[in-house]
Amino acid sequence: MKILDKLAVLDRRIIYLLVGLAVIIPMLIPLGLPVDITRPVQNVYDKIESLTEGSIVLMSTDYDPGSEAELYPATEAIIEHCFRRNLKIYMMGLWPAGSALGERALDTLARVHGKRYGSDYVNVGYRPGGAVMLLSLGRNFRDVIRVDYTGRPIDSLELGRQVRSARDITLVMTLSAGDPGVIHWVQYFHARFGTPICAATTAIMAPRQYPYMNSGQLVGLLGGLKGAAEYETLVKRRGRGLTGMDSQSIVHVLLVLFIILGNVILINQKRKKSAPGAG
Amino acid sequence: MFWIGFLIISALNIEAFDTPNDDGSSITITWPADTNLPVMEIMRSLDPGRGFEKIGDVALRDSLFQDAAAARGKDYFYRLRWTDPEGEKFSNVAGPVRARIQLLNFFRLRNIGLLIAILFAVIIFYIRHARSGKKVTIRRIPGLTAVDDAIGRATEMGKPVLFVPGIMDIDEPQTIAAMSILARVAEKTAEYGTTLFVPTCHAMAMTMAQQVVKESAIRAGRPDWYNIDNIRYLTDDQFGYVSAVDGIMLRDRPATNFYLGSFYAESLILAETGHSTGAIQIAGTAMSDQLPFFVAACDYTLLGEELYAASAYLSQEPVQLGSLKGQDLGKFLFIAIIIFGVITRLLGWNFFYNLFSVQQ
Amino acid sequence: MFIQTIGIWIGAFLTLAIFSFLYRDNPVYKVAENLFVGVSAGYWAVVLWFDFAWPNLFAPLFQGRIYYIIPILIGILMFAPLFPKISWLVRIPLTFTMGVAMAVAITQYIQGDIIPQLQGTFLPLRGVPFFTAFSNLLIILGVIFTLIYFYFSKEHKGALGVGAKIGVWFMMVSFGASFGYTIMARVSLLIGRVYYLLHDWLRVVR
Amino acid sequence: MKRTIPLVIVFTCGFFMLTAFFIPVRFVQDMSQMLQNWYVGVAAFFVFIGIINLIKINLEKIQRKLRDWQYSFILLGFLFFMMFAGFVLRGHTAGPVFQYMFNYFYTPCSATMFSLLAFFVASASFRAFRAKTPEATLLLIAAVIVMIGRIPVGYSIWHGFPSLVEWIMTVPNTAANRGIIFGINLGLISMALRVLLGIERSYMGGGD
Repeated sequence: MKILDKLAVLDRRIIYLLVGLAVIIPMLIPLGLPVDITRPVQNVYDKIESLTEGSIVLMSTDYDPGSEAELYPATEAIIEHCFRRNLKIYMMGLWPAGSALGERALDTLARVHGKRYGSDYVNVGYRPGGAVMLLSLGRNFRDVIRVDYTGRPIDSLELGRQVRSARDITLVMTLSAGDPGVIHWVQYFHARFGTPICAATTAIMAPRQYPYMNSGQLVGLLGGLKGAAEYETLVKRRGRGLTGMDSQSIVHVLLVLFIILGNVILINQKRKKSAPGAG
Repeated sequence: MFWIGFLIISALNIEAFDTPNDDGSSITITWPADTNLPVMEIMRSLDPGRGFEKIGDVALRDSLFQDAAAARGKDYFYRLRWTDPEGEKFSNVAGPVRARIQLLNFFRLRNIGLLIAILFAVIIFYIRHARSGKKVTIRRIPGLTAVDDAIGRATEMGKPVLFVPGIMDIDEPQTIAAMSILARVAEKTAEYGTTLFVPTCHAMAMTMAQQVVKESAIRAGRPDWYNIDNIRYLTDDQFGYVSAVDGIMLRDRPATNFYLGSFYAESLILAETGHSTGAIQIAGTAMSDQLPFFVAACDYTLLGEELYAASAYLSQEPVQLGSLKGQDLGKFLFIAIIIFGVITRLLGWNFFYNLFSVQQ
Repeated sequence: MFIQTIGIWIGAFLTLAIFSFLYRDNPVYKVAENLFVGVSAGYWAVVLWFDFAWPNLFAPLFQGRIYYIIPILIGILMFAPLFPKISWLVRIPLTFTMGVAMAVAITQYIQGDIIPQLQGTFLPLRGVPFFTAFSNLLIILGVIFTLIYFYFSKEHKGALGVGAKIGVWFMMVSFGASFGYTIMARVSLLIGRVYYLLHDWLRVVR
Repeated sequence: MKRTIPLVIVFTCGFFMLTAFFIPVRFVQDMSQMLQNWYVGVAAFFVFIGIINLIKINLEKIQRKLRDWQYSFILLGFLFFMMFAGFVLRGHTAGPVFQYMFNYFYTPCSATMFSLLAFFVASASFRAFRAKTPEATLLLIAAVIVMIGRIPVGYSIWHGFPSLVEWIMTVPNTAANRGIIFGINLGLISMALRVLLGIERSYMGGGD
């Protein structure tokens, strides 16, 4: 029991160090553990597979750098899939800080797939107004969107002219880190215009999306980095999601050990107290 | 030629009617959904004899069109037009139909207004009930019965008490609830003459906290005890605030920490630092994401609504007690509705289920 | 390109500076922290002006809708506390926002949450596979018992007490679940930063 | 008057918005839409207040040479530079300088600040998350199952793990969340009602 007593007063920096190593080492020396595909992620993949070439996917970057780590990999994986299937991407965002991130992902991948801005994809950037805005958007995009991300008139862009109302959108893919986000797309855009909604959310939000998935208001869901990793497996693209998964595994195991150990220590201390004579 | 037209007409039968529950600015045209319908144009006319004008396109798989451009009180006629290999085709002509104004959205009144009315009535009734001096009892709330002991303990150890009223401003109901708990905590600490720190994340929250504590000090008959410098505004920045509060915990080593109000990511940091300083921790929030950490790391946690109940329980203020009672009746109502709904579905009746559709 | 490289180095420096807090609070961290507070405050000031204040209040005013002067004045009253004599005027913007927000909230909660969620709980127990029916029953009971836990008018004794207890169990399981998910989220953020250091900055991970 | 005017405002605004929800007449709808825009605009002022407070506090810090007053220069410096980049150099979405500051100063800082939580979670799991009560025990067990079941390792241990987690998420998790939502919404609704009726005034701050 000596060790336990020592552990009880363990300096937290040692714990920090262990966590750090548990993240770094698997990244340098990948284990390549197999990633299982969960139903919600499969649904998103199948949905996009089912779309006909040239149909338009609306991607909404409803997150900011705070959750970039979780949602940027998903952003890339989805864009990759869309471009491969020659789908057009109409990108917007409900969070001011998200557009810059979406722009970066579009740029890099468009170059890889030789897509042209304006005809294959556009980015109209951040649109304030949350739920209220979504309603007028679905009715008529012109009411809300007149210029694109860089201030170019939307009508000067082929894709911009193509999209007039919710009818022209075959799928909404929201990358959501909070409010406004997936809830508003479901409760307003889907409810009013019936456009199918897929979502990638932070792991924190994922649990609360399950009711909507059961009721079919939400087609599919990528939950956190794991969701992105699953999607990368599906589109066979080793991105940050998969790179991170090994670290994810190791850290989780470590944390579980911590919790168990911590409680063993607790029990040990309790026994000490109750033991006759002992302090 | 004519008989082909006749066939088509019988093939697609459209209906037009005044859109219900709107301000009389639109007419709705519907037709049986059919997946192999082509892209169609919707045509409108005031006088079929004079021919139709195109007013819009109908996307594939649609079976509904709303003509929002219809002028109120005019008689309109509608039909659909499309072309296929055999040439131009038309649906039947629907109409005359005129857009009428409705002053009330009866759909919303029925399934939302009704519920609002019931809840309001119940809550107001019990508030008046409580105000009229009738006794309203509330079950004891475990976290609260611990409050006095926790403060007492701090007093014995001669250490301060820390009260964190969440990181949202005073437009957040949880912050308000936290404040009325603060009132009680301040009163007790004033009685015992124990130091009480209240760091806030917003300027307005600070002013409010100062008011509350000052008044409690007077109520406890210890106005001298009140020290304005113990109720400080630190910073609006979430993590800046948390690390500052951590600083207080590590420097002044409070023996009792209260985390009551609305919390985000910082809940964990606070609870852990507090735990490491060996303080008794009483937490409470309605942010369901953060409750797990509080439950796991604190000695007592007020779960969700218990936070609001607690402030009523402590203040014994009729308004709060009354509205709490009202809410309880609301819950009772919900349980009844759920059970009834499940039974009706078991029996295969759908009217009740459909009653709860928010969308028309 | 060169300017980008510098940027990445700055980013790396700030990242490490903030991590240094884990060892102990130190000047380098304080620099990064204050820098962050400054930058983000400035960021939000700009965003709020261009995306909220301007389009909702000032743009219409300059388009000739004079009455938009009203909300602008209401907003300006927000600064009243800076002048003790008229500080009470701050209550006007406060009450205005409260009035609108609360009213919208009421309808929103009922239309967007309560009614759909009630409907969602009328789950079929017949004509579905046995296990589904069983799960549905669990959901229904879970909701009811959780509600019972939040029933404050009576002491939790007897049947009520049992119900409340079961309600707590349901809640604890769901808390455990979101606990797990939250941890996963936090770890992902850390992975993101380490990836930035190893990939964008040091280029040792592809 | 210091009380009545505010109460009149909260009552009229509130009940207008409430009734407008049921009245489809265009004029009423436009009015309520306008009030909502006003709300968004006015609410923005809150943040400007926050920023002014921030500036005030740090200036005081510097004047009175309080603890760590030197850092306030950094804070204010970057605050003003950011505003300069946004307002003077214009165009907050596409302005190059503003973007640069955002990408290489704001982004890494905010992301790292949040990632610190991973470490705190770790030390909390070791030092703070204790099965003190039966409830806490149940919570921790569920947590451990989910944590293992969501990662590749768990899948390798037992292929049934992911589906077990899915079930936990779709059944007990959904049930409890619903119950909690009902409770919280009821609480907020009655709070809202009290505010509109002027029974609840605490948010106005003390004083007459």
